[in-house]
Amino acid sequence: MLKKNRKISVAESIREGLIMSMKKDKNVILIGLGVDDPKGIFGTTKKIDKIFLKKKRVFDFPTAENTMTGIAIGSALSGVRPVIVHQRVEFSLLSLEQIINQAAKWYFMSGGKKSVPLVIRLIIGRGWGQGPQHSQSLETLFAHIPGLKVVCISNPKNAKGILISSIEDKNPVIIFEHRWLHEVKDFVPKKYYKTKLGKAEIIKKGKHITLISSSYMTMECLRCAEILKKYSIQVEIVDLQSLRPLDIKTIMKSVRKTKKTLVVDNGGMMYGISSEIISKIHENLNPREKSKFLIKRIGLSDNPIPSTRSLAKYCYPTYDDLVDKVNKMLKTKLKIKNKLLTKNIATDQPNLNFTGPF
Amino acid sequence: MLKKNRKISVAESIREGLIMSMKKDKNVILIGLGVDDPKGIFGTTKKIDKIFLKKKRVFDFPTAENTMTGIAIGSALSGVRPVIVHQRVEFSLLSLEQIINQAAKWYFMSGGKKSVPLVIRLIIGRGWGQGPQHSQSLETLFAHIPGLKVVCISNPKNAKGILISSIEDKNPVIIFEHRWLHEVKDFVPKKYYKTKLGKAEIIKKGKHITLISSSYMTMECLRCAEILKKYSIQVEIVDLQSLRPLDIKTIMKSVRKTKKTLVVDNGGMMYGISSEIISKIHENLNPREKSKFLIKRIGLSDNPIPSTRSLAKYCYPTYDDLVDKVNKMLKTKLKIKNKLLTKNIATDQPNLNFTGPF
Amino acid sequence: MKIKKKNKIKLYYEMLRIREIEKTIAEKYNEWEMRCPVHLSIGQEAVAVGVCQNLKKNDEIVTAHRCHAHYLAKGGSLKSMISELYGKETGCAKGLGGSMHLIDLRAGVSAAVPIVGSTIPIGTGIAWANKIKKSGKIVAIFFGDGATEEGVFFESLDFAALHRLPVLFVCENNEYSVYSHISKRQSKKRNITSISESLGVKSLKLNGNSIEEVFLKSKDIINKMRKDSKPYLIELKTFRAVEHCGPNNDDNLNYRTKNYLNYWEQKCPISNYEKFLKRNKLLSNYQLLKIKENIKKQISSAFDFAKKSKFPKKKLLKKYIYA
Amino acid sequence: MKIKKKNKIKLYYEMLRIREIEKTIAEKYNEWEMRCPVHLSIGQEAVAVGVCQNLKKNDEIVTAHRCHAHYLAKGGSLKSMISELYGKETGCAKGLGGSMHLIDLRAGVSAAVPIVGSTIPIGTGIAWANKIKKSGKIVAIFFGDGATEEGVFFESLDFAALHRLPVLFVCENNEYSVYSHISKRQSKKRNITSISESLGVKSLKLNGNSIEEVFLKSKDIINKMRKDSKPYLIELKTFRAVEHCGPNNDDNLNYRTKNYLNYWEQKCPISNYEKFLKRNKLLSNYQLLKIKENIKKQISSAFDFAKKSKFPKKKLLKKYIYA
Ligand SMILES: Cc1ncc(C[n+]2csc(CCOP(=O)(O)OP(=O)(O)O)c2C)c(N)n1
Ligand SMILES: Cc1ncc(C[n+]2csc(CCOP(=O)(O)OP(=O)(O)O)c2C)c(N)n1
Ligand SMILES: [Mg+2]
Ligand SMILES: [Mg+2]
Repeated sequence: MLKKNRKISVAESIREGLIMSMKKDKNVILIGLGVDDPKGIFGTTKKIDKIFLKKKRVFDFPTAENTMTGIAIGSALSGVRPVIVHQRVEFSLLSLEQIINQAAKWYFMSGGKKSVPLVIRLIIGRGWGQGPQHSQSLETLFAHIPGLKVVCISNPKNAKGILISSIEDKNPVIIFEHRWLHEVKDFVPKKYYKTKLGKAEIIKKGKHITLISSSYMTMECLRCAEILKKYSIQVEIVDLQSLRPLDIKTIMKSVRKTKKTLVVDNGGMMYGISSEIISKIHENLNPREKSKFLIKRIGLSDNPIPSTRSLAKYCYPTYDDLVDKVNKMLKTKLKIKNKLLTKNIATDQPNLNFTGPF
Repeated sequence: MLKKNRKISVAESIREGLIMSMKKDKNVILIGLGVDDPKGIFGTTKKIDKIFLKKKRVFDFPTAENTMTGIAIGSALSGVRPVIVHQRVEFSLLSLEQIINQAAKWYFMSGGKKSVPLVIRLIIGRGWGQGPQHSQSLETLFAHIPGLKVVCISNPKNAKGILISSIEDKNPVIIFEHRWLHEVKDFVPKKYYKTKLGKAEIIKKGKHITLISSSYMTMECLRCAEILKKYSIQVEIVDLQSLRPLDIKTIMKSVRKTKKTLVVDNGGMMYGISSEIISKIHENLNPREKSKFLIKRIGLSDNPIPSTRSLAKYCYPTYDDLVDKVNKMLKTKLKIKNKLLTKNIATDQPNLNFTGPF
Repeated sequence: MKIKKKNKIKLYYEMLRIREIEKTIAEKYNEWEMRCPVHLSIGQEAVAVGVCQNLKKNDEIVTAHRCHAHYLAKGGSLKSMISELYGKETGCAKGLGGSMHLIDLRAGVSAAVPIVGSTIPIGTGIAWANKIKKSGKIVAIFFGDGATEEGVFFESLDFAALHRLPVLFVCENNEYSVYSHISKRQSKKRNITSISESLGVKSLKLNGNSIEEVFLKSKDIINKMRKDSKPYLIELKTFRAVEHCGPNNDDNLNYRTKNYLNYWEQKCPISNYEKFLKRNKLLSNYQLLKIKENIKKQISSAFDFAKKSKFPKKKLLKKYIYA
Repeated sequence: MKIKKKNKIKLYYEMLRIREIEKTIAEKYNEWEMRCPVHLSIGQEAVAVGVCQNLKKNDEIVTAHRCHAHYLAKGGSLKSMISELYGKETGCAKGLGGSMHLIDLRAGVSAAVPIVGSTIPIGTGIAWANKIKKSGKIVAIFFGDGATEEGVFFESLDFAALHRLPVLFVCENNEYSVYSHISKRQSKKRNITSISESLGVKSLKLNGNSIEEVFLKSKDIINKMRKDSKPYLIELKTFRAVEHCGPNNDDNLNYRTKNYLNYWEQKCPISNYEKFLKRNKLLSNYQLLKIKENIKKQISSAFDFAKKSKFPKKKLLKKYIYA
């Protein structure tokens, strides 16, 4: 296996997953504004149209998100396997009627006659002053709806696996993709492989505290763990991967193991991801455990995200904040020089190479 | 005061609130499909157009929900106070882009220059075989968004008060109105009065257990309490009234008083109202309390609502189910003839007079 | 083009059958056993029949809340439909959908949903798949005048024109959206066929109450579509004879004037065609009797079937959430 | 109609001012102090100026992501705009909005938002309020060719026609939506002005790079609107000279052909008008020098102001969530 691994970015991994899926199943098509343009959706679809030249399979679209979704649903009912991508989750709000009323319920309301195998990739924006309408998370708007599957990519490896599994799935699957993950690199197998939908993954084992998170926030958790390791604090990280269905078994295993849990929400906490996680944990603990276990949460501040970087930086918890919070929860009173990891990246840049605009 | 009360229905109470608001502030207008038709939105807007004949203030609308919302936002920016009504919450999904990206954030993204005083009444359908697309709840889709206020009517008295407060509010307010409450009657003051937004209300005092709920489910809680009273069980009921902001103070007061709490969700529980309530309670209890307090939830089953009444009845918890659950939580092992209250109303009818269709 | 006698009778029969079925639904609705909203097509049968008679079995249709006529005209199973209205497990959607979610894949009835306008892009997507897969099938999308106010209507025509999709947009203009007359909702200068043309979709206005006009003109268009694989739109003026939703007449509400009602009553597509056929000796009283008997038998056996069928079992509730 | 010499100079001055401001933004963008996406209007100035010169101060405009030119042409404060781009508390939205959320209520710049099409209904709603309140104001809504693909575009025209609202829809057709040419998105038979007419809104195609044509024709229309209070649409062909988003030229990406670029470069509204004015002795070199000096001074003082301004304090984050 090792030989067949190489370090590639999340964007490259998604692209590879798309190409492999399209080669495997000729019914898979790619739809979205800009899927065939020079930038290719942050590189994730770059030149895929060139690879599949004979029969057109990559479709740019008019700016008509609601109809785009309806058309994808219709085509999915007739044997096509469409993958939609929106460059910002906000654009998909125009299509929630089709997603929630139609796609999510089609299998049910047709009495099991037809399901809608549709993948919708939603990109969460952040940074570079994009402001209130280009930086929301909004996962729970989808995760609340029975009939949808809702999953979150958090690294190069699961990017490809989740994408492939979603395309093979017979149901509408919403994939959340954080803009700040696209350039993150790691080892990714070359082969065609799946990451089971509905499973959380313990991506780091540890015994002192559990961090539960998803999407980009899992990166911050990893950084937090790296710092704390130097102080002999072993952090366990549960990467949710799937918000619906929710893998409560894996969550509870880790919660029970460390007895201290910090839920790290990738969005606003009110009626957010962390609300459901904490409720579920609460429901699963017995009274004795309840008094001994420590369960906390942290997440985005409860306001629209401003454009100015001078304020946007207060909205997102960083690994610094996580370290502080863990420090408090464990009562370790460590004096930590968090700066260890920051290579002086500005708070509105995903990485050093990035100099806007999106 | 008593003299000035009379028993009227929720629908009449809403209508009265609308008329009074329109008389008080000539900028208030009413918008929606069918607001001026013979049925007048289940009676809530009936003949209001006739009352305000001189200057047109009641506007039927083309079937164009997204633009309707944008137009209302625009008019609100220019001093009009629009009240929109959708006969089913599902239709409003077409307008979530305008509600979430625009209305909710306008005050923020204009740097405080303009807010959007807009009221959107969303009616939750239920029963008479309306099926998957006319019977969702979906409160948390809105309650998750900072910048919105989200409130729920649960009885004739707060119907008028909440409506008047919402219209006077300078922000976008989403009012949830359950179809099965429209015909429910009770005393309502004749005067112009407000029900403070953001406050929960303890609508029944009791010492053995707290039920926390909202919207129609509060009715079922009341019925449950009525039954249990005969068995000397005193139920306290917290009617949330507001989902955003959430009145955690009132919630915690009751939770601490009875030490046993059942959260009754008006919708699906996954990433639902109950998720946030339970998380907030959890965050507010200290470890000692956690082991002693019993906190549970109940809500709609996690699936689309079928048309056939033979299955729809399994989706909604009734007061029977609440009684059972309380019985279990209190370990009272009462043998209760729940039938006490049911006047043989079918499970798909809000009341005896109702014989469909909507 | 001329219509053969046999086909004329068939057109009449199909319309009458739909009418009689819906009349029976209306009659029996008050037994409170069909406990779901019903939007009857009484008065509008010529559109459904005239168009669908030109479609092949594996051509597809999608429709909206007012879907009974389209479902039946396309050949959807009567028994499954009535059972669906009764909420039984033998229903076309196993009782999960109700009257507004009729479906019969074998007959090419691909979808009906009650969110106004929402099947327009879905139908367009089916047509797109047909084009991609070169299936040669035609899709007809039925919708009302109200649905043409939804953004998805325009967006879908746009897409169909851009990709030259074999889809027929059928706008059944009964001038009302619930109680609202079209003049309250659309500018007098608005014109549905011009809209269509301006977006790049050829279109035609038809008399929706003349079965022969609907049949012949849509035959023309559908024949063209089979060759050139291009989208078309037809707008058919017609009249809804009973209330928007439910089994009754609601003329007492006076939202439609006496004049208006009188005008349209004289335009009933079925009684006029019956007169025409009789006048031209194409239909004898005896034949008519036979037809009516036949229809009656179908209806009563469908209702018997539905009534005798079982309600779905509890486990069905969780069976079809995920495939 | 004739344009007075004074007004001709004014038209030229306004265009040049916008061009120079945006060129300075482009220059300074690489200092990485304006850290927000910018969509420059370089090449499209004639539309903004030609229309806005006919609007009164209390008339209103709404616009979209590409809003600098409209904001400036309508009289929005330059200092507040540049400060907004720098994310400072002196910005027109206190730094909360950034380049895509310009607003200046005193100048009648009511809104800009970057969700394509979304300000079209909002602007229509402002016009509706104006009609209800009999304010006599006109609203102009600026949007691109891409925005005409959104359902809200149609729905808003529909509503404006139905209620006869005093709103001017201004479609700036630069043939591109990001990298996508219009032919990839819209049928060749699609026609924006015909769409408008079919919905009941009168409309006109204009050369968006001819400042005098834009000015005179929109003057005509706006004068009519002040009398008859009806909606109009104008479609103006024009050309975006730099990349969709950001400060650079992106011709190296080859999504627009050399021919296309050459063709449009010769149509630059500013250099052509400058030549015209000079040729006709309406503008001397000395005058031009003075104008440029004046503009330069405004710009450098605005950038100084922005740079010297403070970032907003933390408490601002929670100040404007609820009014
Ligand atoms: C998006 C949406 N808005 C509103 C409704 C409520 N509604 C149900 S049927 C109907 C009338 C639609 O009129 P039309 O399209 O002309 O069809 P008709 O009933 O005349 O056949 C309306 C407004 C709905 N179902 N969906
Ligand atoms: C609803 C929505 N979809 C997609 C986008 C991404 N987007 C930003 S600008 C733009 C181009 C719009 O083209 P056009 O309206 O012609 O304006 P132009 O950029 O040419 O001025 C697109 C698609 C968006 N902001 N909003
Ligand atoms: Mg109609
Ligand atoms: Mg453009």
